[in-house]
Amino acid sequence: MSTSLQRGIASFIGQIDAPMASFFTSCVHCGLCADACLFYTETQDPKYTPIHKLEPLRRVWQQEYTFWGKLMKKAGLSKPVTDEELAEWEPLVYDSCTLCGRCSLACPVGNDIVYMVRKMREGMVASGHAPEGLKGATQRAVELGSPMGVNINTLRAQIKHAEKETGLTVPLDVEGADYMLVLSSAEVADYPEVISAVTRIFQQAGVSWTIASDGFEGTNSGIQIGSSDLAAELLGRIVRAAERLKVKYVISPECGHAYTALRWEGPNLIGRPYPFEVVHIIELLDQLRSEGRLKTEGMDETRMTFHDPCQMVRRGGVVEQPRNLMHMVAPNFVEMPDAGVQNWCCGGGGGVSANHRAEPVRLQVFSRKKAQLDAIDVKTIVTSCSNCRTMLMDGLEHNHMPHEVVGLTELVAAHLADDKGGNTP
Amino acid sequence: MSEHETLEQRLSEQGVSRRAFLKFCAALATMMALPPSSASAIAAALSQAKRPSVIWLSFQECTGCTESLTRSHSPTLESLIFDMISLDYHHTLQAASGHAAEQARDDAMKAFYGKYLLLVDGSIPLKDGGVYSTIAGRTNLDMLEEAAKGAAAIVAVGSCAAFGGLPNAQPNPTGAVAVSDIIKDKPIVNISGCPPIPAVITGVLAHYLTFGELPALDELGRPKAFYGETIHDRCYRRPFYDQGKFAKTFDDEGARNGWCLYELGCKGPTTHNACATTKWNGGAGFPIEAGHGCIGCSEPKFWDAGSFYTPLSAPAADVASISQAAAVAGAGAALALSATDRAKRQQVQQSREKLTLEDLKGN
Amino acid sequence: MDQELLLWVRGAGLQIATAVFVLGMSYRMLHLLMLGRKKSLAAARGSEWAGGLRTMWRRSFVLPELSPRGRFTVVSGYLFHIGFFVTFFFLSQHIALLRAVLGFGWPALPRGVIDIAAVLSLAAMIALLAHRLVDPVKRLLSDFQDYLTWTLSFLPLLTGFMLLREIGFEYVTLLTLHIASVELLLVAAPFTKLAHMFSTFIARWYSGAANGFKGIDA
Amino acid sequence: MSIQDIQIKVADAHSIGNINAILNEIATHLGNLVARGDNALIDLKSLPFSPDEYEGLRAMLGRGEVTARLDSIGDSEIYETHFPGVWWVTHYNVEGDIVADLIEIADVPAILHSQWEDVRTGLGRLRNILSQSE
Repeated sequence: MSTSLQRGIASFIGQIDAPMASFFTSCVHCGLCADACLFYTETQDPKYTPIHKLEPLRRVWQQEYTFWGKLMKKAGLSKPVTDEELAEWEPLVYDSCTLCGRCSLACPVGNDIVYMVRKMREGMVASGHAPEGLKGATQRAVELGSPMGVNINTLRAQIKHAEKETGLTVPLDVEGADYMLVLSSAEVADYPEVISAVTRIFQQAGVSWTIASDGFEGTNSGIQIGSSDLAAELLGRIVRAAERLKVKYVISPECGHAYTALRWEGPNLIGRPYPFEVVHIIELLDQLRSEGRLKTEGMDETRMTFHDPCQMVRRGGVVEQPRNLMHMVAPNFVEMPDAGVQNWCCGGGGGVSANHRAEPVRLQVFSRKKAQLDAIDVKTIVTSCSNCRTMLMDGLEHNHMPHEVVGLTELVAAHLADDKGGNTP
Repeated sequence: MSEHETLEQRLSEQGVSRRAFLKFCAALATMMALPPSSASAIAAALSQAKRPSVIWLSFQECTGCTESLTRSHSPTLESLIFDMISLDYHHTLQAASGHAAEQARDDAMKAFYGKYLLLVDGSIPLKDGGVYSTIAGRTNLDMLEEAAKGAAAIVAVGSCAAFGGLPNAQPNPTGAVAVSDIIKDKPIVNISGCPPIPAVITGVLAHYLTFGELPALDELGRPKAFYGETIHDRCYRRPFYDQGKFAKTFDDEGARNGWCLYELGCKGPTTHNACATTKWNGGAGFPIEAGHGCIGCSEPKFWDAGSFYTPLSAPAADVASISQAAAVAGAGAALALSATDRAKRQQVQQSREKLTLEDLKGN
Repeated sequence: MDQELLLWVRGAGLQIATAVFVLGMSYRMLHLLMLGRKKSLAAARGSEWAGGLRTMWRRSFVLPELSPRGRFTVVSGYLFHIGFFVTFFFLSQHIALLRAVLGFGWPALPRGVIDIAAVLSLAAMIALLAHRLVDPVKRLLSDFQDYLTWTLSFLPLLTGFMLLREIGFEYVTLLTLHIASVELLLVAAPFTKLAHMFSTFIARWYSGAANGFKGIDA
Repeated sequence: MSIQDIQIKVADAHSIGNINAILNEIATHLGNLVARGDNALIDLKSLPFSPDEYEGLRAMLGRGEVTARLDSIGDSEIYETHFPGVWWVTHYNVEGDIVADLIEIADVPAILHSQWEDVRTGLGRLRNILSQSE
């Protein structure tokens, strides 16, 4: 069976639940969500209004779940959703939505708009209207184990490198460890320093941990393309590894959507609660800090700011922890405007970074981040999401901005007490 | 007294001076609710006025209207007017009775055919052939139709004759209707009220005999001069309404302060009558001055318009219990229909095939 | 037959309208809730109820940084809603109505306050309509229902305002029109987006519960 | 409980606002009288008054220099108020009930003028007397 309009509509019908019905019932078309969406604010194109991106789904709700809608449908008076419409909506749902969830906080009637976009993508992919870039990434993730094509051999090479750099052992497949570290392929491929950083921090804090050779990839393209089936398949690898190694905790990496997939969607994807807990690496580091197990020395006098990754902060609830860590080492830490749960997206979340077609609009809307950065005079941008990190670097380069982008874990590791092994990244 | 004699002639015969006549005209203007400056026009018209014959029929009524008229507190002026009309039949007031009375009516109807004024009080029962009210063995309907034929105009005195009134109130056991429901081919003046203001009755008669025609009427057939404005429009408590100052009970501070009685059910805003200015009992006052709201007696269906003590803004029917029933019905419908919707969703979810990589590649 | 029409709208008409409103609303809201949602199997970090209740309340006030068009919508929206609520719940005549239906009442606000609220509300509604016609975002979003519900909400305010001053028509006519316009609003409310008068709080609860579950203070 | 226990108080007539309305109307008419010599009549029975407002108006207008009585199918009392040109004309019937209650704005109320018909009748009567006495 291949993708089809019928399959897409059926998926829409299957997705609609009480929250969505309450959201669609409540929308009064006030248009305030537009102001919360950087794709609208930076382009001023009304088609990017968040609630508008859901129009086909709304029509299905109306025709299938409302009294008059059903009556109109029976009488043949309603306009069914067409394949052409879904094709027209594909760029709106995928290219110009990073699932950042800012609109969900802006809606005066309380509509969780991004919750519905996530659900709408289920029907979009089932109807065959998903971007090629995301399809490719998903395919690579399922077939090769990572959307970027990173495999266990790449990881082994990076582990070897880290062990050489730190003089410590990076535990691999250690059964009975307390924590299992999951990484994102971007970290393995582009920011391997994080492996050294975590190794040194855990060494100092005395954390019992491991990496699983068959479950190290946290990135979940299935979530981004909107297929719970494929997301479950990818996530299942981590769960199986964690269960095999009998760990108590799984550490979500510095990757926003990995956190969402692992922490919030995971148990629902596999249909049962986990036998372990999921913590974000930043949550864990802050916990170690508060327990006095994470000690730093020296300060970095550079003026720096923190970019909140949407999935970790606004959609994940890890808000104060990164700031606590920032204050340990950065006396000149300044917040950018709208910092915290209201921060603006890097522009590349929710699969946009993997969707080449979206690149022009993504770079266009980076102007919002640029304006935020222009408002504060900083040299370094710290973040805790490797995708944000890449997107920030891309946007900065595109705008000829001189800022440096650093991962928070590495920044902390660079100031570990009694440990001179690392360099300031 | 000749029917061709004018009022002015009659007055001067009685030794009434011109100045007294002017005073009389000023009083008439007040009575007819005409501008005081029209007194001279009244004087001019009266010098031409003739004495009309009047037949008064009482049907399904309580005699309150007649009481109201005869208890009127300006007898001298009324007597002047009644001197001016020839009341040839009124079965309550006339001395004659029995066959003599009926004979008087027949005679008047013959003598003044096409010219007499027909006054009616009381409603006319139609149910069961009209047996619920008969006079001398004849139904009210029969008598009205006969008398109306030769009438120049009809004056329906009181809310019963004008709109059906109390006998017409639900469930209307006698099938009572108003004069205008039966007679369609004669000019009819409705002088509504339960009872109507006596000065309004005499005012209309004065107008007819002064100008020889009926006064200007509103869409319910009531003389505009008296029913053109609402009690509320002319109420001395109106400023309190505008300030939002309302008595909440009949004995609270607001009531003692003479505040607006709207919330105690006053129907003044929707009731057209002259009580607030003409007043009752020789100008002594009107219900609102006595601290009670208007009950709206000069409007159609006033008896069925909910409680006299229900504010106009409140429902005239029980809304609370119907709402409770509706809430239960709505909940029932929701349970039933949501079950089918959930079943549909479940069916869709169960028949769903897993999305595979092949599906992705296939497109 | 204005009187009989008035009697009808105060009696049977009101009964029908209220019944449709209550039946429709209880159907709509319960049906919506009965669609249910899957309980999350993830470990909760916070309380759904705390988050849900917090958002039900807070979303009435907290708004992010806004553009000029957003500010216009928010300010006019507040004026309209507050004006509507103040006139509906605090005009003495309305309290008399509610007391008759509910069995209890509360003190009224002075007429001057009501007048200001009504005028501001009317002005805000006109501004919102104009904005809907010129703002590109709202124009794109708007459909027939948006204009229908605007009209249905505007008429009671307008006729009520006219009634208090007896502008244009007689009291009987204005009162009839006013009550009739409210009845239209009542009948339409459950089946249009006017249902947001209740569903908003359900939407906010679900939204806030999702955040509360995750321990997000939003 | 006696009647004294029932708390009845007279509302402040001026607070209601009807008096001001009529005073304004009188002022307008009086202005017209001064400017163009126009006479005017206000029918007090057509105006909404509470009893105390009515008394309030009476007190407000006061009494001026002229008072006249008319004895013609009942009494009439005509007096100039404290404001010259503003007359209070009250007609009673023989029973003493008020049948017309007017404010007249004029130099002399119309009813006080001798009527030509009456003058002629009077002249006739006078001549009659003279002719009889001759």
